[in-house]
Amino acid sequence: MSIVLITILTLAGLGALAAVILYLASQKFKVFEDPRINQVEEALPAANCGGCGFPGCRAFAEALVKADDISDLNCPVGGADVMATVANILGKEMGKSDPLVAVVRCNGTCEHRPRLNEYEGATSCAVAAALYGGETGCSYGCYGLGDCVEACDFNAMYMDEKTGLPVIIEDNCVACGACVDACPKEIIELRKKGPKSRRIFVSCVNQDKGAVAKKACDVACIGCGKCAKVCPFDAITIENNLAYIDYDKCRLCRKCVPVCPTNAIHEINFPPPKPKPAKEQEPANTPESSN
Amino acid sequence: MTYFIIIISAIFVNNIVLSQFLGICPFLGVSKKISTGIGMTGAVTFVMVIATIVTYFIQKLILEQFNITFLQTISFILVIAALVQLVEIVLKKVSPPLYQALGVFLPLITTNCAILGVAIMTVSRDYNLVEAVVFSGASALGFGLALITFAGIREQLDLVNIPKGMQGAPIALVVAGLLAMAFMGFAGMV
Amino acid sequence: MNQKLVVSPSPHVHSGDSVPKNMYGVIIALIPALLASLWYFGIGALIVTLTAIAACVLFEWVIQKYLMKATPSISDGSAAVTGLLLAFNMPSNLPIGLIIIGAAVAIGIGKMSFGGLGNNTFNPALVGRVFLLISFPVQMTSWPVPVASRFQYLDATTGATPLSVVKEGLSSGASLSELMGEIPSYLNLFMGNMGGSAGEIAGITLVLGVLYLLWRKIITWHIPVSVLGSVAVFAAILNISDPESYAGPLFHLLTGGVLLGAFFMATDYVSSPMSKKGMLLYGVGIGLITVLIRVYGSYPEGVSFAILIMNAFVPLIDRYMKPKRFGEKVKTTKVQKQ
Amino acid sequence: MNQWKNFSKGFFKDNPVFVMLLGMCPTLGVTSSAVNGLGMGLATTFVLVMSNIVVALVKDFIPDKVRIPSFIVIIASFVTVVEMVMQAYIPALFEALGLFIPLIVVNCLVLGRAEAFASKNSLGSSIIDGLGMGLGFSMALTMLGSIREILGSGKIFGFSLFAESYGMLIFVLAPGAFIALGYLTAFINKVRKA
Amino acid sequence: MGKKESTLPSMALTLIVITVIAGSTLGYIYKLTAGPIAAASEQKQQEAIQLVVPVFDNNPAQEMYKIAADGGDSLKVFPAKKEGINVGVAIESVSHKGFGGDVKIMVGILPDGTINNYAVLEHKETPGLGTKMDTWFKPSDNADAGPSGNAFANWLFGIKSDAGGGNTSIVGADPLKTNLTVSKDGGDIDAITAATISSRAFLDAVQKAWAAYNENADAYSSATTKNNDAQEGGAQ
Amino acid sequence: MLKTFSLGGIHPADRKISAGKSIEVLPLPKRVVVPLAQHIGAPAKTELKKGDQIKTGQVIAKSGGFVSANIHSPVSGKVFKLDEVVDASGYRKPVIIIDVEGDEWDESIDRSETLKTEISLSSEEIIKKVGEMGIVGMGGATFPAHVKLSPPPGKKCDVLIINGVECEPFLTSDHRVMLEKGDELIVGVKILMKALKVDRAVIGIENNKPDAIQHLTTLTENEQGIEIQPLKVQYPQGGEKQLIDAVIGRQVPSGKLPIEVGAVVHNVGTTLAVYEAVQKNKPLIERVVTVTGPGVSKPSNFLARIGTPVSQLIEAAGGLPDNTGKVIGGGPMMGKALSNLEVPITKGSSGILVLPHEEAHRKPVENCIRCGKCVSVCPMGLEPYLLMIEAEKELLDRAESDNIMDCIECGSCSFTCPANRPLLDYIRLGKGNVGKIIRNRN
Ligand SMILES: Cc1cc2nc3c(=O)[nH]c(=O)nc-3n(C[C@H](O)[C@H](O)[C@H](O)COP(=O)(O)O)c2cc1C
Ligand SMILES: Cc1cc2nc3c(=O)[nH]c(=O)nc-3n(C[C@H](O)[C@H](O)[C@H](O)COP(=O)(O)O)c2cc1C
Ligand SMILES: Cc1cc2nc3c(=O)[nH]c(=O)nc-3n(C[C@H](O)[C@H](O)[C@H](O)COP(=O)(O)O)c2cc1C
Ligand SMILES: Cc1cc2nc3c(=O)[nH]c(=O)nc-3n(C[C@H](O)[C@H](O)[C@H](O)CO)c2cc1C
Ligand code: SF4
Ligand code: SF4
Ligand code: SF4
Ligand code: SF4
Ligand code: FES
Repeated sequence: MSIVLITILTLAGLGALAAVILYLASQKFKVFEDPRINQVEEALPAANCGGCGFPGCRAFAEALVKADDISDLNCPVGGADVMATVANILGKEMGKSDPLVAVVRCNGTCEHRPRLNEYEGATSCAVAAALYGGETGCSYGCYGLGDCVEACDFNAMYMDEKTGLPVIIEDNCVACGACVDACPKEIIELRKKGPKSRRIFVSCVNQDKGAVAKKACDVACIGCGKCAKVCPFDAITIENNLAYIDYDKCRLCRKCVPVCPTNAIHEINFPPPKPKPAKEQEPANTPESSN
Repeated sequence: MTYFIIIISAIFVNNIVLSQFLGICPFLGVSKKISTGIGMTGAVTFVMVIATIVTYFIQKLILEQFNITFLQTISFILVIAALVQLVEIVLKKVSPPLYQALGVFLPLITTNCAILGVAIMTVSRDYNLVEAVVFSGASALGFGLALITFAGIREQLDLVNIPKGMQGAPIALVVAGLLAMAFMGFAGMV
Repeated sequence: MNQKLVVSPSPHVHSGDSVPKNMYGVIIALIPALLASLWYFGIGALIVTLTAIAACVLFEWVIQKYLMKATPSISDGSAAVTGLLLAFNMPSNLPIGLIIIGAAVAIGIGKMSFGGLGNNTFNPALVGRVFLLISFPVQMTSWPVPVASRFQYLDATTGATPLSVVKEGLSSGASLSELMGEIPSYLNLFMGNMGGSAGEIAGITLVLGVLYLLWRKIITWHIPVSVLGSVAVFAAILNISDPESYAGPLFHLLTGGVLLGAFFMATDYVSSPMSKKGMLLYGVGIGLITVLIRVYGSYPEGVSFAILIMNAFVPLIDRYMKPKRFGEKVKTTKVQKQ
Repeated sequence: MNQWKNFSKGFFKDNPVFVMLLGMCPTLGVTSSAVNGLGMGLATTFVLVMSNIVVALVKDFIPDKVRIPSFIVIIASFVTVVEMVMQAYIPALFEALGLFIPLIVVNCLVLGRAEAFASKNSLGSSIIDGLGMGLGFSMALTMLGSIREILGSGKIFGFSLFAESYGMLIFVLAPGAFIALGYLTAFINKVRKA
Repeated sequence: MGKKESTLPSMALTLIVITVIAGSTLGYIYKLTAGPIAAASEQKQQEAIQLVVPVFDNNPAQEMYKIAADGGDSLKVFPAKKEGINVGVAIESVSHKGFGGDVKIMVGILPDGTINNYAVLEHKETPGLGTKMDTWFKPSDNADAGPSGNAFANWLFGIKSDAGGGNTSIVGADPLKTNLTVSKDGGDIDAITAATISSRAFLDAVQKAWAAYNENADAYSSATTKNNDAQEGGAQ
Repeated sequence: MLKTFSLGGIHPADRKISAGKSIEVLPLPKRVVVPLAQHIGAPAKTELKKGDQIKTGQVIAKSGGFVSANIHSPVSGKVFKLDEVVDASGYRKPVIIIDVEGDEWDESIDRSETLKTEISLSSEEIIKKVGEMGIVGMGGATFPAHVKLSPPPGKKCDVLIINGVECEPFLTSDHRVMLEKGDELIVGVKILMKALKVDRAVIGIENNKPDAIQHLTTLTENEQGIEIQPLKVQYPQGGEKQLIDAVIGRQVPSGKLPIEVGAVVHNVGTTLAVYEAVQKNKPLIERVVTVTGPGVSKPSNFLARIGTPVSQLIEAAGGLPDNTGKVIGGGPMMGKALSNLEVPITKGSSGILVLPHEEAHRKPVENCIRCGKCVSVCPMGLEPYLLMIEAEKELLDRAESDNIMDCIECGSCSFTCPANRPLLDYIRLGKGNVGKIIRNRN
């Protein structure tokens, strides 16, 4: 009997003491920290990839809690679902963001773009870029040394050994933009994924004059402007000898694709075009191949 | 001299992590960077010494008095948990920089078996109060030595390419094993 | 011109130094010691050395080829160095099975788990050695008697090493001066006439080897000198404090693989610090711990452990002991006084 | 959540030892033999399940500030029960596990589950979760114990496989524990991903 | 997520309720197990005594008394009697010279002063090394147990079947005639291979027990010396 | 013991096969391509138009700021066009292309060979003149020379060091200048001394050019304040900080300029150009270029006009050998590999080096074996192995605190590395990235 009693008394005493002390301490030393930060952080995917533009998920969570308007903040990894959860937690409006995906805007494969010299430095696009313009006559094009692939944390890229160009595995890409930052040539662009993942873009960034560009690479955009003329929606602009398709204006009519004399305009995930002499042979759901 | 022996023993020979297997979770968990290792060491030292003192009194003044030593586990852990929380609350207010440095580790410490382990060992080895303080401090230092060395190695390993299959926990465990193996050289010194 | 021009960043010339050149340099430097071990331990030393090298090279090849799916690089010679040094650290009557386990541990755990040459934190040969020492203390501490066991392998006549004679003797109450009578003269110790691991005994050949390494600039003097210096200093301090319980510096230097360790194992590139200051600190650490283990620990010899322990501190040393930067201390008087 | 998934996650997907690296001290400290590993695993499982049950039952009555202390008291009670019962009825195992029995109370696994699962889920799920996690933990400890026992002393569950003198002593000691767990984790991770 | 507010009364109340429940449960279970726990530890002692002395019919634990030994330890002595006659004593002895800590053993000493048997009660020696004490110092138990004997494997791993070789057994030894120290220190007993320290500690504990017994021998042996011869045969 | 610098250093084979070849005047090319950015600092600006007629030595582009330099026409003729062409970097850069017609020099230039020793201009006038004449550092860095002659307020120069080290293997242009233009050089030194208002000048020359040491020692026997300092052969002794350390034993602190320790360094080629500019009114329109290489049939030292295509120099040296693998603008340690042989010679081009295939390739990269050799050869006391990893893994704040910005890009580390690691490749990249961060911070 007495053992049980002492036991109870001891434990209860300790417990009560702990409770009182903790309570007093927490009253006296109160510090306010927004509990929502933790909640939001828990909702985020914890990939810490920095795709949101903040140095990690926690920082993003803090920013989200602090911001009055979170509609222009977005977690590319979690996507709309996560943002909806967050918006819910915070009771704020969420922005609507169309899903993005990375595209490689260079089609200078070994075949299209003859090598004029042989690079032998460290295997890094950034190192090569610090040295010179590249192995080919095009000083805008891809080095093919794979910095972008290295940067991708989501297994969404690989180097195609045949073409020497990086390829994006659309399904894995979360549009974090790491590859965009990694590429010293600004070849990779995050574009809206488009309905049924369909999109059209100019796969070239060469700003040389037409003749120079064409000499360096068969499939370079030569800035001839034919596409811009044929586009019914004024989606294409030519600047510095280079055509650019504005996604927001493009309605995917595909008119520009066949008029390009160098086949520099790429369409992705469209059904095979009406018989056309060209070489496209894209199975519907393979990763976007370099052609 | 006995204090000296207690210290050498706790730091090198019977290192709490590498040969007693206590506090392994934080040892593996917060050893990715030297700076966090240092912070954790600070927090552990702080809590371990205080907890040992408090539990010492609980043991002597309550448990042994009333012959209820079977309540050791539960009362010690209750005290430690409350203590950690108290330290956290107080630190947050009183010294925000210290809280920034140690605070993040505090919640981890409740479940660090090294604290409870050292408190129990102090009792089972029948140390007096001074010895208990020395022992707990030295144990914490031993923890810190192992942790910081280990963090140094892990930071170094971050710079090289560890084979895929071994990345993360496996290589960390192997390194810990080799570290423990090296520390066996101190065996028998006291 | 028919070929494309090569473009690469500067510099465009190279010294011609290579990893194999360094590794084979170490092997060459170890040849005198190998000959000495063959002379003293004969057939046993031969079997142990060949098995260890073959096993190390084979394990490296197998792991690289089948586990890491990489092109094996055994021709760089580093696995052979590991094998050779592993053999040098084992008694010459060690059975083949244990040698193979040691090699597997050295290469598999000590080296390849970290990604191979250059990545490991701990000295692979010593990882293998200490693993065996802890696992098979009986076999790892039976020391063939030199010369006498030349034609014996597993059945070699065994005896004690000078260090264990001293350690055992002291702990059973004998005084040092009595014990020194049982130990060969310093000259004999230097020539290698004592029990011990296959390659550690003949100091003179190890000195020859290290001179070759220094001459080829494969290693620098910092680590060997600081290890030997600190062993000598700490041993001397103890010896002066109580000559009857602590052996003198020369005894400590000539026995128990201090020379092998200081010259060939502590200098292992991969597991030693980078800056000169760091190397000195590392060497002093090894020397101090060696003496501590020998004198106070339960192992009669402590070089292997000391090196492994200091290996663990190398990342911290590298982190905080930076080389002397150019312009760090402006040597001359300030020019502008105004 | 699917209850089977809830149960089985502890074995592979979220194994507390191999994946979450929780409860490392007992994992390494007591696994010098398979029996010890199993015993420790089961003792932990008992505490885990019981405390999950209680926590799931009382979770709604506990104020936030004393949540952790309350959980700890609950867990510690069960640990003490285990301690006393083992001491009374299986003293040999009690001695072999030594200090690590009271330390179950700080096993991050137990508190972690109480915190992260039982305090948010229903009684049923909590029981299943505790059971799955506990058995996953036991499995890991038994595996590690077997490996160390075989390599270290040539036995498994006390049965001799080969003579003890072939055993590698290091596996009975601290370094061997870490090393064996390192490679076991690498292996499990590989299998898990394959 | 606590559903309750953290106010002082609620916090204290919760903790008190929980601790009260916990305390009463524990107190209750303690009462239940206190008996078995004591019994378990007593049984262990009993078994050790039975192992080290010849058959007896008294309750040595009840007749236990303490004697002082070297180094300020006091040893427990359990006299074993059969039909009122001393058949031997079991002495619980300890050495502080172990590798990892104290080595605690129970030694049985026959009335003629020879060692009958021993049991290792507690030690902190390295598993696999020091643990060999359990069997090493008993006759013919020092060779490897278990399925071994594969000649090739023995060759490969350097296992010598005649491990131990010399005299390792202390059973039946008379410390007056046999020097119970390890051969390295000039004694007659071969140490456990690679565990000299543990062996020294073990023998130290044995000697301590024997010395203590010897000093106090007169106190009780006189009564029973006659039976010595009869007992000796059955000792083994 | 000969003097040398105190940390690190290497000994590449010096292979100065063109050392015995006297300076030859290269025939005028048909067309020159003159880049507008030939120096560190802002590019020059031109107002020329296509078809403009110009004379040799006439300013064709004006300095674009204080740290910048005028550019003068190296030839006479007609502007063919203003364009952007791929230069040695492989990127397009603005240039002026001039079709050569005759060789009609601007009247103000004194083309006589007579040595003019008397320095009539004042210090300020000299500096102004040097600036106008477009003189930039010809030792490789192409830093506008007049800037170096105007120490910032509060700093005082007390010694002028003339860099005659030419530590790069193969190159011999400075060596030839010292041998053949010794008298002019000494006057140049005196002009620089006057401009800097110092009374001490030291010409540092490595011991592998005994004839130059001998020659200049004889010439300066009776000169006050000009010393010749022979130096132990060791790369990169020509590096400014190393040379100052070697010659006067002062170490320029990290991130500081030589003036911090009271020194200013000029290359011998620069000094000669200063002489010509100040005494002869001749702008920097031509320079001595070594064309060399193991397979080159006639290794030579040419006096070539700026803008001459590299291909023409190689032609003059006997043409491109069959097994050419690499053509380098500059020396083998610091020079730039050319991807295209039509690029022009600029003010900073000290040599053209043609390497055969067997020397052109790098060996496969292996793991760092932590041998520490890169650390011990680094003349700046850095840890190249670590900087490389930090640059590669973008640990830029660590790289910065490990003093990556101190790297002088000498290449000693890559040269030495037994594992053939591309240390400098990454360090250069890291420097670029860290530099950006530092600039953004300020
Ligand atoms: C980690 C470790 C554990 C050891 N454990 C023991 C032990 O439990 N008992 C023992 O007598 N010796 C042990 N030793 C070995 C002793 O330190 C000592 O080397 C040995 O007892 C004396 O060697 P010998 O018996 O071969 O003469 C251990 C050594 C180490 C390093
Ligand atoms: C950004 C920059 C600013 C410089 N400013 C000065 C200056 O104010 N005064 C000066 O004498 N030299 C100045 N220098 C020149 C350097 O001291 C040095 O001579 C030049 O960089 C060429 O040296 P190097 O070939 O060894 O790299 C400057 C150099 C750089 C890159
Ligand atoms: C690694 C290295 C090596 C150099 N070697 C030489 C050299 O051999 N000769 C030389 O005149 N300048 C050399 N320089 C350039 C000098 O540092 C410095 O820029 C030059 O001497 C300044 O004079 P200037 O402005 O007249 O060119 C070297 C620079 C570096 C970084
Ligand atoms: C000077 C020198 C010493 C070496 N010492 C060792 C050694 O002690 N142990 C070893 O395994 N390898 C040694 N090696 C070989 C090599 O560095 C070693 O295999 C690497 O540690 C494996 O990554 C040595 C190599 C050199 C050049
Ligand atoms: S492909 Fe680019 S944008 Fe897509 S996940 Fe990879 S790095 Fe991010
Ligand atoms: S896209 Fe950019 S980063 Fe990727 S390989 Fe090409 S150049 Fe490199
Ligand atoms: S290139 Fe830079 S890092 Fe390399 S040796 Fe030269 S100064 Fe040092
Ligand atoms: S020289 Fe090469 S191998 Fe040696 S430390 Fe430097 S980078 Fe590593
Ligand atoms: S079990 Fe987690 S710290 Fe010990």
